[in-house]
Amino acid sequence: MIKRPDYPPADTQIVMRSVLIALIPGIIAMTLFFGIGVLLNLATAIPAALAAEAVCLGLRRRSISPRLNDLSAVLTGALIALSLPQAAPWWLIILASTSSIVLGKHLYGGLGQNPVNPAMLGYALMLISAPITMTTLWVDPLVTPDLATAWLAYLGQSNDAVTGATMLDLYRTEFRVLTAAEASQNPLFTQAHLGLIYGYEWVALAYLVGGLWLIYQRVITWHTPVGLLVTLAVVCAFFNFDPDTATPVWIHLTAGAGIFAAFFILTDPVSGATSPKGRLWFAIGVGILTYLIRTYGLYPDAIAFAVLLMNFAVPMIDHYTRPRIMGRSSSIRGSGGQS
Amino acid sequence: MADYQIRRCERQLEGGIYPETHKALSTTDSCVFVDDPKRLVFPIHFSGGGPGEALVAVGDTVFQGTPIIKCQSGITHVASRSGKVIEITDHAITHPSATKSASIIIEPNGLKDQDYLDPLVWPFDADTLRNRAIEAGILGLGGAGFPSFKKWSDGTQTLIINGAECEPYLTADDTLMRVDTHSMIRGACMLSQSLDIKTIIIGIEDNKPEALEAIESALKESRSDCFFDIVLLDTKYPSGSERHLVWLTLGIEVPTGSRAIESGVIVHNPGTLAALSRAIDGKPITDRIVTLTGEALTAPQNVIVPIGTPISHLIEAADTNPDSLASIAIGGPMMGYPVTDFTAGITKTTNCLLAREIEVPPESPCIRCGACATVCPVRLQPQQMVFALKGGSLDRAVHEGLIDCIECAACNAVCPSHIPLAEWFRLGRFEARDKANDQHLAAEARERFEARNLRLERIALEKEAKRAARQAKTADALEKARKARKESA
Amino acid sequence: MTDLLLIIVSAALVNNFVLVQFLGLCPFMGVSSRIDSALGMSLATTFVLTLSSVVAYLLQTLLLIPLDAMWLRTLAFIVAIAVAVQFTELALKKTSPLLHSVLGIYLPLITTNCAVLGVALLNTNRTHTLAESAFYGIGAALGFSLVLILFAGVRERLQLADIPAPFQGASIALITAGFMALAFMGFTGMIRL
Amino acid sequence: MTDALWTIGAGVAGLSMIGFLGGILLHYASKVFSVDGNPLVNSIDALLPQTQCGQCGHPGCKPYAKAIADGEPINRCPPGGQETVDRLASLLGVDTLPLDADDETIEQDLVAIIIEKDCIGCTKCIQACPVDAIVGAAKLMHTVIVDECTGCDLCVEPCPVDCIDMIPRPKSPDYWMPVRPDIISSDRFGQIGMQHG
Repeated sequence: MIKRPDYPPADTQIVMRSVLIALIPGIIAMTLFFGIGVLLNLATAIPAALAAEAVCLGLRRRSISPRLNDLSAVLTGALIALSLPQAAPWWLIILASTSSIVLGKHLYGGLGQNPVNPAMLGYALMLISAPITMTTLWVDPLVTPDLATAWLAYLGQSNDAVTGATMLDLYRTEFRVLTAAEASQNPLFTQAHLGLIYGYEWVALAYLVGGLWLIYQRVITWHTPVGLLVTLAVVCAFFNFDPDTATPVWIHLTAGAGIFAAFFILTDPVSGATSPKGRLWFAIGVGILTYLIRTYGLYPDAIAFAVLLMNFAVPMIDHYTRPRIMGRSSSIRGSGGQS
Repeated sequence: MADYQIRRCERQLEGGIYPETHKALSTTDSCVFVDDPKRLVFPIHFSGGGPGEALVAVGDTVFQGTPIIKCQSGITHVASRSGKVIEITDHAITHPSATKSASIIIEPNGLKDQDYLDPLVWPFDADTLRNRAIEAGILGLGGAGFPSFKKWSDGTQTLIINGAECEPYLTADDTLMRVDTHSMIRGACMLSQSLDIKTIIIGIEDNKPEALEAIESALKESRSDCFFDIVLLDTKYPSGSERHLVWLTLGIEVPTGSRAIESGVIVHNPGTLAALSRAIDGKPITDRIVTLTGEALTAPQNVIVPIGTPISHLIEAADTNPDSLASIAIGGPMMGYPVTDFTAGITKTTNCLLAREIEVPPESPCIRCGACATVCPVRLQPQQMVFALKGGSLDRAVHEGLIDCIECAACNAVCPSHIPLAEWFRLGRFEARDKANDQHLAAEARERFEARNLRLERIALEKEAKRAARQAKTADALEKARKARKESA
Repeated sequence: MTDLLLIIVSAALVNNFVLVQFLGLCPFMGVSSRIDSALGMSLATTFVLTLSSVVAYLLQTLLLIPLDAMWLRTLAFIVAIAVAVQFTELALKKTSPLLHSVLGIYLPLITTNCAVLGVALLNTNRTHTLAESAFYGIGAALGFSLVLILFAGVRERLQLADIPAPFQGASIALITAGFMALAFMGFTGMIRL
Repeated sequence: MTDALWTIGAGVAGLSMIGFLGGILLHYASKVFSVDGNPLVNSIDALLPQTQCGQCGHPGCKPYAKAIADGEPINRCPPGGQETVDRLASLLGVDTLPLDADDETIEQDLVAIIIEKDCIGCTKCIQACPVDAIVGAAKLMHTVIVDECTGCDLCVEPCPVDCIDMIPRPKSPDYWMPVRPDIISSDRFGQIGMQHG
């Protein structure tokens, strides 16, 4: 039994490395259910991110190796790779990865300066620019593609046989006209193991394991994941009038990017709120917006937009959640007396 | 026997860190005088108490206790050994500025000639005690060097003895509380009686059981009628900060921009009180306990050192060759500062020389992880402040609470990007202070300018009035003359 | 009631005047470098927008339609808006001279803020009732205020960031505004009115 | 024809009516919200360095503050330096300008000093000093109160014997400023080991 550390990791590189390690269970689960395409995504996005990072640093005449070594670009690349559809073509992955790094990060001055989450910016840009590609190339976990099929998809030849609507999509479209009982006849439910929906919930569980390990390691605090998941659950439960038409709470939590985002996306410290209270508010905001956009908007999974929207609110959140300074009466008052 | 109680502190320090203390390194049961050095260095402006002026000239012979520097605040510094003033020149000093400054160099002659003050006889009032503190050169010996007598005002309810010594490696206060317990208790009692203070709190971290024992036995022997409230604190940095000690022991939050004294509390270092006790007997501050510690020293220990002793002499006293060290930290790993010129002499505020090999990891960009904010004992957001300072906006940093920073450097210790946050904040605080000063001067200049304009206006009006009167007079006279001429014609 | 709420949400978020319809960009870029001035600007614009959408409705129904002078609509609305702006300016000069000076030229420019005229014209185009007009105006104003203040917060942070030299100042602000518009595209299709 | 006339007439009447009503409203508003003076001037004045040096072309800081409030450029104050320009820009919400001054005059904190052996006691400098920082009487030596001198150098010109020099402002002997942490890396801190227990 390894003892829980008393402090967060003492080095930025260790922080990034811990997050990467925590992604591993999720990556394994995704590869098992969604095929080798996941690994292809990673193998494309990470080198692309590193290359973009190096080029940007070189253009700005900054030292390159320390910034590459801190693994922040690797992490951004990994996150964007895991967010993209598993049957995405290579060009989409490279575009998403490089635009994350260049537009999301280096336009603002590099690590630590970006106001928005680079991975989600890259994702949203792709979603707007290539909506069909981004929404139709999700692999159906029931027909996990073999290497050859995955490779064809990677080269841009999409294969309808292996792609299918995601769980959230199903609820927005097909299941809308079905009763809850009819919907539960879907193979994804009938093939559930241990009560977990085939594919989606197993992946969510794997991410949850990694995320809890991050909390245990004090790399992240509980505020963000709890804030997001509880808000999402509460809002869903509150509006979940009709089981036949509304998407159930647990689907909201586990079938989309909910768990993955709660532990790995929202916890990006640079673009998120900075105080514990602020993080809670940030996550609550993302939760509400996610529900609204998922339910009423055009996009099946709304985390990216919700995160971006809340990123823009971060300076305000930071301002209003500043703790009361010792020796001062109110928390938002400006400069005090001179010492 | 004095009344006392020992209690555990019921409050928890918010933020703060648990650094490895390394205190066992230098803890010794005894504490001896070092051999007198070959020369003693007394910076004229940096001995504590503000800029000063030399009271002696080159060639003068001084005794132990002869006043040699008088500061603007009135504090007098004395020669710590008898000898001869051989030089008054710019010399390296023990100060974070790492500059050279005018200093008096004294060569001790090994004689025991003394030039002490007359002992004070009880009863004496607070003013007498205050004058004595000024004459004996008593400053806060904890490190800040704030002139102690300025804290002594009537209407104070509580005296806190700050025996927390939370800074890692340091054991000077611990040693003093063990070997000089009676002086400390006596000084505290004298001060309390002259200021009519009823309660004396001793705040002490629970990693100093020997000191606690010594204090207990000293209190049993003491005949004072003060009540001693001994508060055991968690060993957590920075519980020894004045503000935090006041809050931990009394639950009072000292408001921003004011000192503890304005909340009716005096906080003193044990050494200050021991020195006060001796000053009452007529002996000014000539020596202090200094911790010599760090892994790079062969024989870490606590020693009693004449003020002005060069650092190199102390390194040698710890059986180490000064040439083997590149720099030495004065005052501990958290709040200390580096000195590289070992000819500088220690001052009254030098409590520790720390010699160790340290590796400074390269700084990387802030990722706003907030680790600094969770350990900040004043609940600041250091990541936001340093972002503002690096971005060149002092105003924004001040808005975020820069003025409240106590520069404890707990943020530095946990920063995964190894950013020297506390250094930025110190610089920012200096700049903010300068700016406030400029604004103050500008406001005064405006007042004088406006007063002058009013005056000039008034003078102009007066002149105008006079001129009008004169004109009227002339006109009158002319009229009269004309009339007279007419009449005569 | 639900309709009115939906109108507000639609005008504020889904069809945000600045980020989705790209109206009123001049004050959005001009008065967003500091939060204080952004707050002031949003208050002033909220006031003018609400006032002018109501006044425009009244002009429309009480004056222009009876006189059969709909062709004067744009002209009449601009006069009404100008009066409202002038009134706001006078009031602001008295109550907060500093804010008045901070807003500077952007205050009279509310007159030509296309969002204001846009709201008035869209109201008449959509044959909103009085209440609907007022709520549409408030919604538009809320949306404008929201994005202006959020954007000002982000820009204050950007001023301190280590932005590459070619992108400093207006260019990074425009890029960021673009990303903000991108984020607002998430609301697309939420309410169809 | 009549239709067109009617339309135009209605339009003219309608617009006149709007204009008339608006005019009345604004007339009363201007009465209710009339402002005495300009409080903005004081806010601007507070940011100026109060040297009263006149380098901006105005007789003192307050007149310049008034001029700024009326729209004069904000970069005419050399003693305030770029920092003052930036702060004015921030106060007024305008883009900052580069300081309008020679490079030499920027970033110099000077004070006047009277070479006392040369002073003939003419009082001309005393009259010139805008902030009453020179003391002395006729035929007697004058001296500058260094703490009150704003360094405006208005006293240098009038001196008939050229006995006033501008020198850098003397600092208190214990004045010091920490070094910027990004210039030298301090060895004050290694990583502090943490207790794990």
